[in-house]
Amino acid sequence: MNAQPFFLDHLWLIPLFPLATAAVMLFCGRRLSNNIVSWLCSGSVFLSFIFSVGAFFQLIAKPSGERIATKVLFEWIPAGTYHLLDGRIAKFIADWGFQIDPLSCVMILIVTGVGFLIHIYSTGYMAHEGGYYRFFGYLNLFMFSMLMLVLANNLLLLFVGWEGVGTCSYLLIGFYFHKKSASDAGKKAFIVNRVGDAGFLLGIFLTSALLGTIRFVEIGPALAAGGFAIGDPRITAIALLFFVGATGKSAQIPLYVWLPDAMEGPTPVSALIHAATMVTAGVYMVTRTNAIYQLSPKAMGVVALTGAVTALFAASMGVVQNDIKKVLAYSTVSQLGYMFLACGVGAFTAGIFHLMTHAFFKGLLFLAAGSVIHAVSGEQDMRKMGALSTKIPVTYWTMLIAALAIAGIFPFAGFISKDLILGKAYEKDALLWAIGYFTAGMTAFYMFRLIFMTFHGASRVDHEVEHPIHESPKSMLVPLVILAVLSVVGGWLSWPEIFGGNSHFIHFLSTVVAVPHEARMEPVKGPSSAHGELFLMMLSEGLVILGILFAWLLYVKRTDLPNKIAHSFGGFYRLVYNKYYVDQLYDALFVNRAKDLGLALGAFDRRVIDGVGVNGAGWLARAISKLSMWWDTWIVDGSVRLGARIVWIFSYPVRLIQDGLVQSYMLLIVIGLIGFFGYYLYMAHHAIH
Amino acid sequence: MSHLLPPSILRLVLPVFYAVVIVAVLPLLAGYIVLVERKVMADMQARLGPMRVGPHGLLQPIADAVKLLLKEDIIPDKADRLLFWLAPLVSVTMALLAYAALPIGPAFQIADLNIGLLFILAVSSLGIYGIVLGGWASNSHYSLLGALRSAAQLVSYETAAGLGLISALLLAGSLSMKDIVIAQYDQGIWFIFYVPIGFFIYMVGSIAETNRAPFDLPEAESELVAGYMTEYSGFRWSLYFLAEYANMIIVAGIATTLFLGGWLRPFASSHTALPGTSIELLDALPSLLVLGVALYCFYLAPKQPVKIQKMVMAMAGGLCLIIAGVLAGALFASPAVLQGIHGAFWFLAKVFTYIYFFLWFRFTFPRYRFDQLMRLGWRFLIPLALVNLIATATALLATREWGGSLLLYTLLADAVTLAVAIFLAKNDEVDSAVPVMDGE
Amino acid sequence: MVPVDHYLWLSLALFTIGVIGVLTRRNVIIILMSIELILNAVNINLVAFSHMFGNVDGQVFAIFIITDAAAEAAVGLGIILAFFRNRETLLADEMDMLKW
Amino acid sequence: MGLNSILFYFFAALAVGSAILMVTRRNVVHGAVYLITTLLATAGVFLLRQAEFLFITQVILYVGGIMVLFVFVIMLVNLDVSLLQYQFNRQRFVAGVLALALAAQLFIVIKMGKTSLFPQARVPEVLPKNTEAVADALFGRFMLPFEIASILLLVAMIGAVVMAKRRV
Repeated sequence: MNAQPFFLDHLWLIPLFPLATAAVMLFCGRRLSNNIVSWLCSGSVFLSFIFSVGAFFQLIAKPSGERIATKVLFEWIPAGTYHLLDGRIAKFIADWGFQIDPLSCVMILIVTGVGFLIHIYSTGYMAHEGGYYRFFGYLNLFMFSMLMLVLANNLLLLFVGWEGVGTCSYLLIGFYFHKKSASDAGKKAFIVNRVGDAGFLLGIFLTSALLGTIRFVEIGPALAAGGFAIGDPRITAIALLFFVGATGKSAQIPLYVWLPDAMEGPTPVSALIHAATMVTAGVYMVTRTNAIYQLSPKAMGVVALTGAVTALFAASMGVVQNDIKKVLAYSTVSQLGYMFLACGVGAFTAGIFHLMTHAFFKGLLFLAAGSVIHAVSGEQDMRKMGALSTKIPVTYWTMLIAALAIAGIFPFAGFISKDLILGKAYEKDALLWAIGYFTAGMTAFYMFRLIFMTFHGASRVDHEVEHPIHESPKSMLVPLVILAVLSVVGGWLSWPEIFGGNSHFIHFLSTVVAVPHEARMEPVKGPSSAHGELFLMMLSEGLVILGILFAWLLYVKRTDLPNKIAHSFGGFYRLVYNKYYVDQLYDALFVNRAKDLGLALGAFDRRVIDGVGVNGAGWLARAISKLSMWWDTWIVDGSVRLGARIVWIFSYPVRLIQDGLVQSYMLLIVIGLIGFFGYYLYMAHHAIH
Repeated sequence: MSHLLPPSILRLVLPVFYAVVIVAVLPLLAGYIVLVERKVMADMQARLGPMRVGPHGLLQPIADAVKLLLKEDIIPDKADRLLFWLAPLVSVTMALLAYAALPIGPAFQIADLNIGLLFILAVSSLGIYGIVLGGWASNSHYSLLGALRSAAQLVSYETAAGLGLISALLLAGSLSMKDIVIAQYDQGIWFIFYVPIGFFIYMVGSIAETNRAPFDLPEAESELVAGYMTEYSGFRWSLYFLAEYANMIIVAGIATTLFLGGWLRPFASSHTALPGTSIELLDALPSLLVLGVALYCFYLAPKQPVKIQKMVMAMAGGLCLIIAGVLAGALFASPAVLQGIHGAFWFLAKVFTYIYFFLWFRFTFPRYRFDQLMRLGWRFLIPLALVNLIATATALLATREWGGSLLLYTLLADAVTLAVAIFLAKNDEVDSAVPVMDGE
Repeated sequence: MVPVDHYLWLSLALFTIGVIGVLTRRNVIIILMSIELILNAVNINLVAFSHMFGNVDGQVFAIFIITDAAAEAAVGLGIILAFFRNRETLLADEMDMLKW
Repeated sequence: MGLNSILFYFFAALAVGSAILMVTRRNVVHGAVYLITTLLATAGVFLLRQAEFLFITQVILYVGGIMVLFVFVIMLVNLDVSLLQYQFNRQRFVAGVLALALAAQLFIVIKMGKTSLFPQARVPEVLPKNTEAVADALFGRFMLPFEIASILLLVAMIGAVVMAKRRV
């Protein structure tokens, strides 16, 4: 361990850079000029990026067997020994340690890389916003937490990062805190995440109580040593608890409700936190602990089902949204669903791969959407857009590429990752595949609905914002272009075998996925033949293109159709349009109940505690003090005043002399002098005679 | 003269003679300084100035004096007669008294006190009473305000000016004016080159002490009609006037003695006779200068419009010719005489140069506001003077301890002082409670 | 050659006058000036004796006394100014708040 | 009776006379003027005793500084009503008597001392150059008192500023 190459040995620097600048920003950022702020923050993130790249190369320089490096800074919580559930004695140690392996490596590359691009973008996007330094301070704080999360070498430290990103997401959603909806959204995100985090924390406790360790590297061996059978209920419990946390952080059913509201935050934040990085933390975490999941098929099933349903569900809601960012938000949810589907069917690497590509094109989508909003001066409603393709060409083309990518058109990144997942899903279970397949079609439909409503057709832009429409500054366009390129070629990292590729990426990651002993492996369906795979691809391509054409028909050719359809399916449309009334349901079920509880407690506090306890005591104290007051006034003070009076009487003659007149004092002095001289003269007289 | 009378008598007679000369010449001098002032002002304002009385107004001062003496002498009732009468006398007496210790030449000095400088300072500081009492006695608000301002201003700037002088005193190592000049002769350099900043401070201070523009607030005609002189007229007024100009000459004299080498001519300590003769070029210079003036007068004489003016101009020329003759004659007399006469010439030349600067400032700078004045005095000049003093003392000590050229050390000291000056000028904030009470 | 005691007479006279002034005048400023007078009387003594003993210590003390006089005058007059601003009077026997 | 004596008695008479006037004048400004006269006369006396430096100090500091301050303040606070008030306070008679008594005692003291207390010490005809001598004494043996006096002045200055400020 101690003979690590430079970058691997200095892992801890990667999160340190953003932390440092964040501290600078939050402590004395107010006095810095926007220029300095931009340079500092972007610079620090860029440094982290350089270090990450360095770490990456030094990592793949190693033979694929031991591609893992750990750097422990210090022992963080040495909590001593305790009894495990099965009575064994274990020593609880949570050290402040960093661990890098292909998984973390991919994550930090995504985080720092995309993060850097988004920083650049933000310098342009936030240029005219107040609280510039505050924004970047939070952003860098987020970078720090996210890097801690992905670099942590134990669950507890990961949890620190987990909470950190939660906090930053809260701060950044509520960035325009003077807007009520924004602060509410922030609070909502925070609270909903609390639910998930509670689950996650319980999971951690259970893990340490069951396995006696929380270090990732030791979890696998501990499982093996513990000799847990597949489907062991305790393992399932841990896995499910973890997954509760994951649903909270990465917005899965039932805890997805906060993500759409989170769009109140500035667009770069939506891009970085709520599309590219933070919301994928759940996926990362599940993958990170896949050793546990693989021991519990039930949990895997739950994960897969939740993912698939979420994907479909969210996609259906995305179809009817009119707010450009809301559409993207729901699409994010649905894509995250894909990732969990992948994890659920055991294709963790495919999940991570989709995570990466998704980071590219969804980040791009958000940034492009931000650029559009920027262009039409803050308008977010797609019904007030249209025919922008010629006015802001760069944004248009980049966004089009992103849309193609997410829809999964052939050589784009989205196609490859998504079809990887669908293929695995098909191997596992046809139903899951069907859901994912259908969702892919809907994805294509609503993405191109977005594209067409925004860029094509007749212009529905308001008049006052009509003519100032302009392309965004360079600082915003450059990241767009870079991300566009990435979302084209990003997928080629793991070019499928059937096209003569050899999926490097998958192999690179595969060392992370613990391979259960063959004995325990449950038999999977035979590997689908190349033809089968190709056939699946054709099928999905066909559906995707169909979706695109449908969108074209509805929103370019016959723009009157959508309303007709909406009317004909009135009830269902309203149901979907109101997001299945999930928010109202939650309000009725939890929020209002919580309020009632609070009111009841408040009443109790007022009536019982204040009324009887405090006021009673107060009354008692008053009574006693009255008594002592009387004593003080008449007895104690009385005696004092008596003494004072006596002194006053006796001091009267002295006061006669002290009349406050300077000159009478001087007269007294003179009298004294005369006395002295008289005395001395008398003595001298005697001395002489 | 020395061989006419026995020295014992001479010791008594000569000072009286000098005193008489000074008292006799001073009013004339003052009058002509006024003429020069008006001429310079006119020139700077592209005018001609007095031209009527005498050629180029040469006789203007006499006319003014006559006018002043013939004007009615008014004493406002409700005025405090005793003090009203006393004040101008105090003013002018103190002004004249100061001349007692001023060495106009190596011999031309009434009394060479060994505390001469202090004496002059003391006496000229007594001059305040003339102004203050006069302002109070005339029982008028303008006068009182002028007097108060004057008192505050003088007390404040005496401190700065005195500190400025001390830097030169350190170099001379004596309080006697004569010894100071001789010290400059021995060291072969005027002290202004050692302590330029001290000179600057003293110059500003002296302008303020003589109530000249830009520090002429006590008699700021735009604010207080004529300050403490408002109620005065005729002869008493002219006494004040005389005192003011006498004071100008005094401060100029002090500056000349301490900083500009007194009666010494430039390069006094380097003697190189002209080839063939025993005359030095620089000694010949004065007579040539005056001769030039004389010739110019003769050249102008015929151009005058009126006959009388022709005559007067010619007489002026003749006067200059005589002076030139005397100066030239001194070249061949005994060195003592030469020193005496030329010393007087150089001394007066320097004094008038200094006074010319006064005039120049007056016509160049706008008047200060009172709080600005006080701030300049207390927050800039006095600290600067203190720093300058310490720096100079350090330089002297350094030369005494480690040897080396004093000039070098003093240059260093001046650099330091300059830095401090810049610092002071920079952080001199606007609010200023006028610190009158600590006049000590 | 004036004998020393004449200086003492002089200083005694000035001292007495000063004391009378201090004790009897109502105007605070006059009182202060009388004090200055007393200090002066002392100075005369010092100078006389210093000359008598032929060393300058007495004069040095006199200088110190003058310094004290300066300080006293500055502070005293400052107090008088402040008092005058508040009470509009200069009479010593109206300044009698400092009692009991 | 040489020139010195004449000058001395002249100065003494001037000093005493103007001192009496100073104490008795109704008008404060006149009082100040008479005090100045007294001080100048005293300075003359100093000069007669070869104390030139003290003489000049007296003139510059006392007359040129302190008294200017007095006059200044008098003009600031001058009240015409003060001319109409009683100039002497209630205790004036007893005070005068006591002061004279004190004077009488001192008189006796000097009379007694004249013979016994201080012998007519030898007066060195050639005194050291006064200024240098004073300087040596001041910066030599009396260094510490000198510094203390300077601190006293500083304190007095600050105190005066604080006192005279419009709002403290």
